[in-house]
Amino acid sequence: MEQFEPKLVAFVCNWCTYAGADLTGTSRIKYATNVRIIRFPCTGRIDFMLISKAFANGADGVIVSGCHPNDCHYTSGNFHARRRWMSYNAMLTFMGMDPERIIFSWVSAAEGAKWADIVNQSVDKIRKIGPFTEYQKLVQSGIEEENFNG
Amino acid sequence: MSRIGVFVCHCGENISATVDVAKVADDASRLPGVVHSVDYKYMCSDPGQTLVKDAIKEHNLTGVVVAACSPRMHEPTFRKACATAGLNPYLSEMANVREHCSWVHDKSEQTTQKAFDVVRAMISKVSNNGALEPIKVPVTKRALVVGGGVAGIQAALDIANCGHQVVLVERSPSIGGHMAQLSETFPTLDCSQCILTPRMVEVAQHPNITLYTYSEIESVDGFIGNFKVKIRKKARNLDEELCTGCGLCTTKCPQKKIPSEFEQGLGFRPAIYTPFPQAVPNKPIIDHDNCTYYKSGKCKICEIVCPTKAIRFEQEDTILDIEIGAIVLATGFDIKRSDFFPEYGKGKYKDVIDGLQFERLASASGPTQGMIRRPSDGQIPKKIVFIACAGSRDPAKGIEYCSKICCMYTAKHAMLYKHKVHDGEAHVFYMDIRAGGKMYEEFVRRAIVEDHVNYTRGRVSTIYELDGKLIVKGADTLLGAQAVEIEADMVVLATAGIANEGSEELAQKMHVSYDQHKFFAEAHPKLKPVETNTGGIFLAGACQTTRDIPDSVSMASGAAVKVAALFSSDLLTREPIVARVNRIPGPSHSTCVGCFLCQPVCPYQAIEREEIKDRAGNVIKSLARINEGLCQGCGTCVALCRSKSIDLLGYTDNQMHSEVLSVLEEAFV
Amino acid sequence: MIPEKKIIDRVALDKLYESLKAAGNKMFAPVFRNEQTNFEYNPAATEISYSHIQTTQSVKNTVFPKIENLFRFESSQKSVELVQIDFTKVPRVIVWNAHPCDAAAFSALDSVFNWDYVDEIYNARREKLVVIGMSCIRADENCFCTSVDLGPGAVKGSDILLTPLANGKFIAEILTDLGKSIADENASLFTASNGENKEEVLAKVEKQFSHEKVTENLKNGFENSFWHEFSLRCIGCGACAYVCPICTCFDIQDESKAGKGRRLRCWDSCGFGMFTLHTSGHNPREVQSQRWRQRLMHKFSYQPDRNEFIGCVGCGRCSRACPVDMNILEQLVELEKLEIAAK
Amino acid sequence: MDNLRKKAKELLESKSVDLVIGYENGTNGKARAVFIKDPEKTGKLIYDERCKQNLAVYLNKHEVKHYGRIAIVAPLMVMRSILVLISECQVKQENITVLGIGNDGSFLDFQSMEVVEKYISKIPLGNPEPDQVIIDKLNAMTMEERREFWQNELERCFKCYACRAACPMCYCLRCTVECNQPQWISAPAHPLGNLEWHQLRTMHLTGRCVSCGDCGRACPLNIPIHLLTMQQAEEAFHMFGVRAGTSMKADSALSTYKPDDKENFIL
Amino acid sequence: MSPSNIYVPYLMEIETITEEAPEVRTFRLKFKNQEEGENFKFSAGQFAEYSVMGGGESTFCIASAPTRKGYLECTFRKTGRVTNALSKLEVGDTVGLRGPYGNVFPIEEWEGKNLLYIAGGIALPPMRCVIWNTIDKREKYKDITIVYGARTVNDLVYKNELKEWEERPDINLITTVDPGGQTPDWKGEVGFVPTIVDKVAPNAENTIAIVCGPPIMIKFTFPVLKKLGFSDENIFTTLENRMKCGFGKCGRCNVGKYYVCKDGPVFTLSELNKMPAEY
Repeated sequence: MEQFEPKLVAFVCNWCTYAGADLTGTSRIKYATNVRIIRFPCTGRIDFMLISKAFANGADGVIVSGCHPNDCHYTSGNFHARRRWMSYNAMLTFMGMDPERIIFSWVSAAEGAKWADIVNQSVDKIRKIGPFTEYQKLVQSGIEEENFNG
Repeated sequence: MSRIGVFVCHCGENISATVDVAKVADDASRLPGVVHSVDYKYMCSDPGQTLVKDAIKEHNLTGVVVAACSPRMHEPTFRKACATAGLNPYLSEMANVREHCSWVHDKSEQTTQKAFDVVRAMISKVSNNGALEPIKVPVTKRALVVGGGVAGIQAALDIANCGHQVVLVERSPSIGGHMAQLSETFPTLDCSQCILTPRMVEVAQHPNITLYTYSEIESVDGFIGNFKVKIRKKARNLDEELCTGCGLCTTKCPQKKIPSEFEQGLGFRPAIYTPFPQAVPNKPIIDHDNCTYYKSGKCKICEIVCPTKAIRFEQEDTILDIEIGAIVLATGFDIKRSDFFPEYGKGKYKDVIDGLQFERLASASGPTQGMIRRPSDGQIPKKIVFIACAGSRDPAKGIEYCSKICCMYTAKHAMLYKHKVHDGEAHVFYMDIRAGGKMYEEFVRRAIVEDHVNYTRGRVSTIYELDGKLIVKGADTLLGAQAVEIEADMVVLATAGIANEGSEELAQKMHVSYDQHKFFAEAHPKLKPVETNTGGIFLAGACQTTRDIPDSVSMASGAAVKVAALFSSDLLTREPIVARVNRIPGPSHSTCVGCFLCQPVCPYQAIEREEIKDRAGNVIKSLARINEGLCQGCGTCVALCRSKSIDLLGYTDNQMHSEVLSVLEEAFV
Repeated sequence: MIPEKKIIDRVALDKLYESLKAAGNKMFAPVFRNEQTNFEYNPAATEISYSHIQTTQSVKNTVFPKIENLFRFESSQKSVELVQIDFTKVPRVIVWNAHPCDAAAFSALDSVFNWDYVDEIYNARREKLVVIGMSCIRADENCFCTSVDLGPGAVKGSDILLTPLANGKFIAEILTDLGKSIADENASLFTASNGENKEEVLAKVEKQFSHEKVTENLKNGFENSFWHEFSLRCIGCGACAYVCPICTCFDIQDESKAGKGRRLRCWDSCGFGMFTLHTSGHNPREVQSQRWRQRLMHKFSYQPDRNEFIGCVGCGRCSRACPVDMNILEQLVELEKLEIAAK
Repeated sequence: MDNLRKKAKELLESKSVDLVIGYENGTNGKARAVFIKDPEKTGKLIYDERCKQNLAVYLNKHEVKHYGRIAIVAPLMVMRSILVLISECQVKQENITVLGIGNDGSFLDFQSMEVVEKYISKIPLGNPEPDQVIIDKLNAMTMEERREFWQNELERCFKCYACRAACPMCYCLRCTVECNQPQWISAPAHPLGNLEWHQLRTMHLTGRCVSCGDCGRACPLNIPIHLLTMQQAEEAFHMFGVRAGTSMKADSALSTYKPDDKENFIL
Repeated sequence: MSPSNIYVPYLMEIETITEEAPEVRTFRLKFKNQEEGENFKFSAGQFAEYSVMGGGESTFCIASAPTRKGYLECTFRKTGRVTNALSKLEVGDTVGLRGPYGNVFPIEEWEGKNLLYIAGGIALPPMRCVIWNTIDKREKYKDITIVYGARTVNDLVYKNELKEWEERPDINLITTVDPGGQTPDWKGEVGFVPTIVDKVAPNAENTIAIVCGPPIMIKFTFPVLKKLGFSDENIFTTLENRMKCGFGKCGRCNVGKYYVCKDGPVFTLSELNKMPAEY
């Protein structure tokens, strides 16, 4: 059987992780191709609904990454984001959605190697967990079954 | 559909080696809304940019996606190109297919697929972009320079000489910094104080410079052009207007045996003191910890002797609120002290000293009037061992970086010693000599050749005291790691330069980033060495990394020019990446319900209350409004707003949402 | 056709159910689950509830699903393809054990979906619908079918109406050709009637108001202070509309991904503040009292006026579902009492 | 109850308030909200264990707000809701008189909102026990079981938004579900749309839910959605030490932070 | 092919796009299926449901006249989700169209009468259809007067047609902009529409007035017309309630017992007077 290749979306802040991922590039450190990076000005801008939209649209995992505490370009965006993620994690857990599919990390502009590690680890992890079929099933189900007009 | 042009860059072979750029461009041409899609060797080159400009005109493009390097590199380039061709620059986006794709993946279908996905996402984003106009804000033409060392002095003078107001804030009682402590300077061996003090006086007398010594930054709010700074002016316990600087109080003070900070603990000062005779301002302060009056409630001799009755024991700190347009950080550096090294006695051997202490010993105005005497017994040492790289370039125990100045000052120290103690022996242990600089290598050669300083390449493993001598055990690595043992009278450690105490705290107050060693971080290591990531805050001197005087001074002048450039216009143009509260027709006016939970999340206090009134002047609704001058565009309020009433221009909900959807449009692996 | 009366016992009834189900019909029968009774598709005969007074939700979703896929589309760069859905392929649905109010509601739905423009999708489903009704032998204080010209044993809308007798057997009134064909196909399960009278067992539901009077009062009561006073409590949710067997307000929504998608018709409610909001910010029904008025007016004034039917079957579901006790019966009784002069 | 009626009457007679919101006997043995302008009608007011609706929801209602100064019969959850609404600038402190009801059902005469704050500070504020028991049970399940549980529950939702309408904290003019640029939440009531809606509601109430349980009671389909927000209320307390509705200051869990918030889940 | 249903739109191709004013565009649409186009009949005053696949449906009037064959036109301002999606479309792209729905202006009954058209802002499009319809049968009507106002000169739509009407001797066109909205070279009137109508004081004798515009304009224009002697039966307007289906099912456009989508959108003032104020 062919190996499952997960789809990951990374929500990263412009000042730390995006720059860190740039550094990964300039350092020519290789990592898995399974991730697509989306640039935000700050982790504080990352709406939990975007994460949920990513899952609804077929992502198997989501990486969220920004500046280390105290290093936020905007001072406190990452602190607010951290609380949001804690709450989101708690909610997902309670609803029986595996919060393991969301990987939160701090990657600074200087941590090009760490970014590569985070991506590779995350891809490995999601590969093991498998496709997010529970969620993707929700997307498919509902109308046709109930209406008998598939 | 929108009319979008896609431009895929080969970046020579940087991208095309692993990404099938032709395929990306071809696939992109079939996406909805794309009317033009090409690939080209170097998009950022002149002909490359011309391709973009021509296409904008020819195809009447409503959006441009350049798939090339990181937007952090060339976003401004392509925005400018769009603007020249008549397209609003914010209708262009870059797809990062180099740093985030071609450089981090091997050549494969997946790599090409990833590049295409990223391009598709940006096409989707750009079709939701709106034309934005840069924001203009007024500039307060007053600069704040933090730190009164040579860098701060230079920056302050340069800015002041451009005709702008400068506020210079120094933490210690006098400006001058480390340079004021130095004896002579390399490679010219001219007297440090002789060249510095005139500049210090110039600062004090400059009509455009307001000097606050013995003062610290309390807080910084606002943004480029419009900072609001609170300065804590600590109580000197002195009416500075009345004090003439006669010094009578300092001579009469009964407390005389307090180790002097300026003398690096090698000399003494009274409880009411000026740090050194040439101090600027030449007004004493009272050291509460050591003053008899503050300790016991009695004494007040200084008050009694003061001819102008200037002493004020009850004086309290004052807080000054100052509006500032730009800030230069020149807070300097510190060095590791000899007590850092367990193998060298961890500070318990009095005659193992650090470089700054040696400077004071060698200084004509120092505690020994320039005679090199051992701190332990005042004897003139006959044999001194200088150890370079003490703590530097030592990832295991010290710091990994090279402190850069030590090779030079060690050579200088050895040379000064030889000049003063002609029969003395000077030994230098070094790892290798780094003497890059005008006349630097020659200087070191002179020490070795003319002044017969013994240079030994190798590490000193241990120092211990035996019969009044310091036994220095090391190895000569040029002689096959042969053990070397020297009985020295004194050891001088060229200890590592480190970030100044409190720099982390200051960086947080200033919202500037700092590196792992707590030195302030420049915006770009090559192209923006004096800027920080925070607009309007610049760096000068050793607060960014240890550097010597000429470097510090040139950096200070560089920062001063940046400030002057900022002050050259009355209005400042800012990126229009700001949050905005939506407005809709009445009777709702906005979907904002005015819960104001966004207010505490804003790091810039940019969220204000707006009141909508009816014709009779009654408030019908309160809602949030973003002050675009203060907003820096982090978007934290946007993600917090439950009713989605705030959006961030440039990163709108529509843009981000469509980007997320579009990046996941195809199974991408 | 002339209605026939037969008798069926409980065992035979279950057999009838199973045989209809086995024949490929989608059975829609009430089941008690999550502390309430609701219709479900194809439950086992043993799961079916016969003891409930009223299900929480109505059976309108058999013909007016909460989400209806109207058609699919696929768009690429320059072309759009519409993919139609073959509604002739929807299976036959048998609503089993529907109370007379629910059965009667279908005729009101018929009016809504067929006045003027004909809704083919509704009709495709309606044509495949069979209603096996069940007279009510119990009612509660929310039931008021008799006040809207129906009753616990009303035959309107049922193809076969069952009435449970004290002896455990059921009277089966075969009311339509469709009903007759089902009864004929399963003739062995029925026995002849012995003149049993259903009136004896039916629940007693007293007539509480005259709907004619209500309609008349409403005609002139548009600006009455009644609306403000009686709707202060209303919190503007859509519970009443969603459980109502006749409420048919809907929204049309697109759902698509990467150019492929579908256009959907989804339930909506006139009680929602956004329902009538114009893009200009103007809202003809700005406050809840206006929206509540719309709901009652629509049922008891506009529909009788336009289409000659009452938009209410007295099932009482809205009163039961309402989280804040907006009791429709109470309000209708009050409305009847209003003395409003004709303009 | 007499004290309550007396006080309500006094307030209306002295014109200190324009409207009293309380409970009255409704239809079919239910208790329901009543709005009294006439002092003579204060005799309608009741308070007993049937009075569960969170009356604070009416403080946001356009037509009710219109009356001006309002006295409101307020058991604990209503008091807490009022504090949240004051902290979120939805209700003016000076317009509200709290006719307090103690946990034992007795009438509490509060002189000011500050006294209400003080009263609340002395009361344990966890979730109602029966709900917490179910929450604990759910938490003891495996992830898989919990997912199954919620999937079954939420699938039924037909998006009547009674949960939203019943909640005093859901007062937005335009709810995110009604926002269609972009369409954040799938509008139709299919499993995905339902999940998205309930996730959204839960997140938006994190740190703001006062555990009154009215959303769950309002649900015509008996979906225990109140457990979602109640669990989050408990989580917010454990993670951030914040309980909603304890003060008039705007310090809800998600609009503040501490530099040392726990972050062991972050790489 | 399975049977069609009323919710399935005709597919239309955008033939031309005209920028009328800031954020206001006119699409000229032609049927992709020619046969459908030939069978499509409509009359002045009717509306249709326009849609973008994936972007949703929205209601606008048909802005072109039934006398102009071969195409349909619609004019819309970019305000909501659907109009945003529409405004991203380019020539050649596909739009869905359902309709025509609603009632019509009784232009045959108006024959032999004077016509007074009064429109404000983006409400000229709903009237354009009937204006052209009557102009194309010019000989059947007596005086035709058009009073059209917008906030600013820039906001006036159909600038080319305004020019054409202005140049025609058989049409009396009066354009106006709100005070402050004029440009230095503006030759029209300055003032709000009701004021200008009052000033122009058209003869009410044997005249039909057709009024269309924002609620506030309509509210102030009716009394002026009454003052001038127009009877309620001779004042026409079109309502723009929110609609989803367009054919009397979805429940949005109810004004009392009336369905704006079926009984309207064209109403006379006397009819409006009988309706509750819910529009």
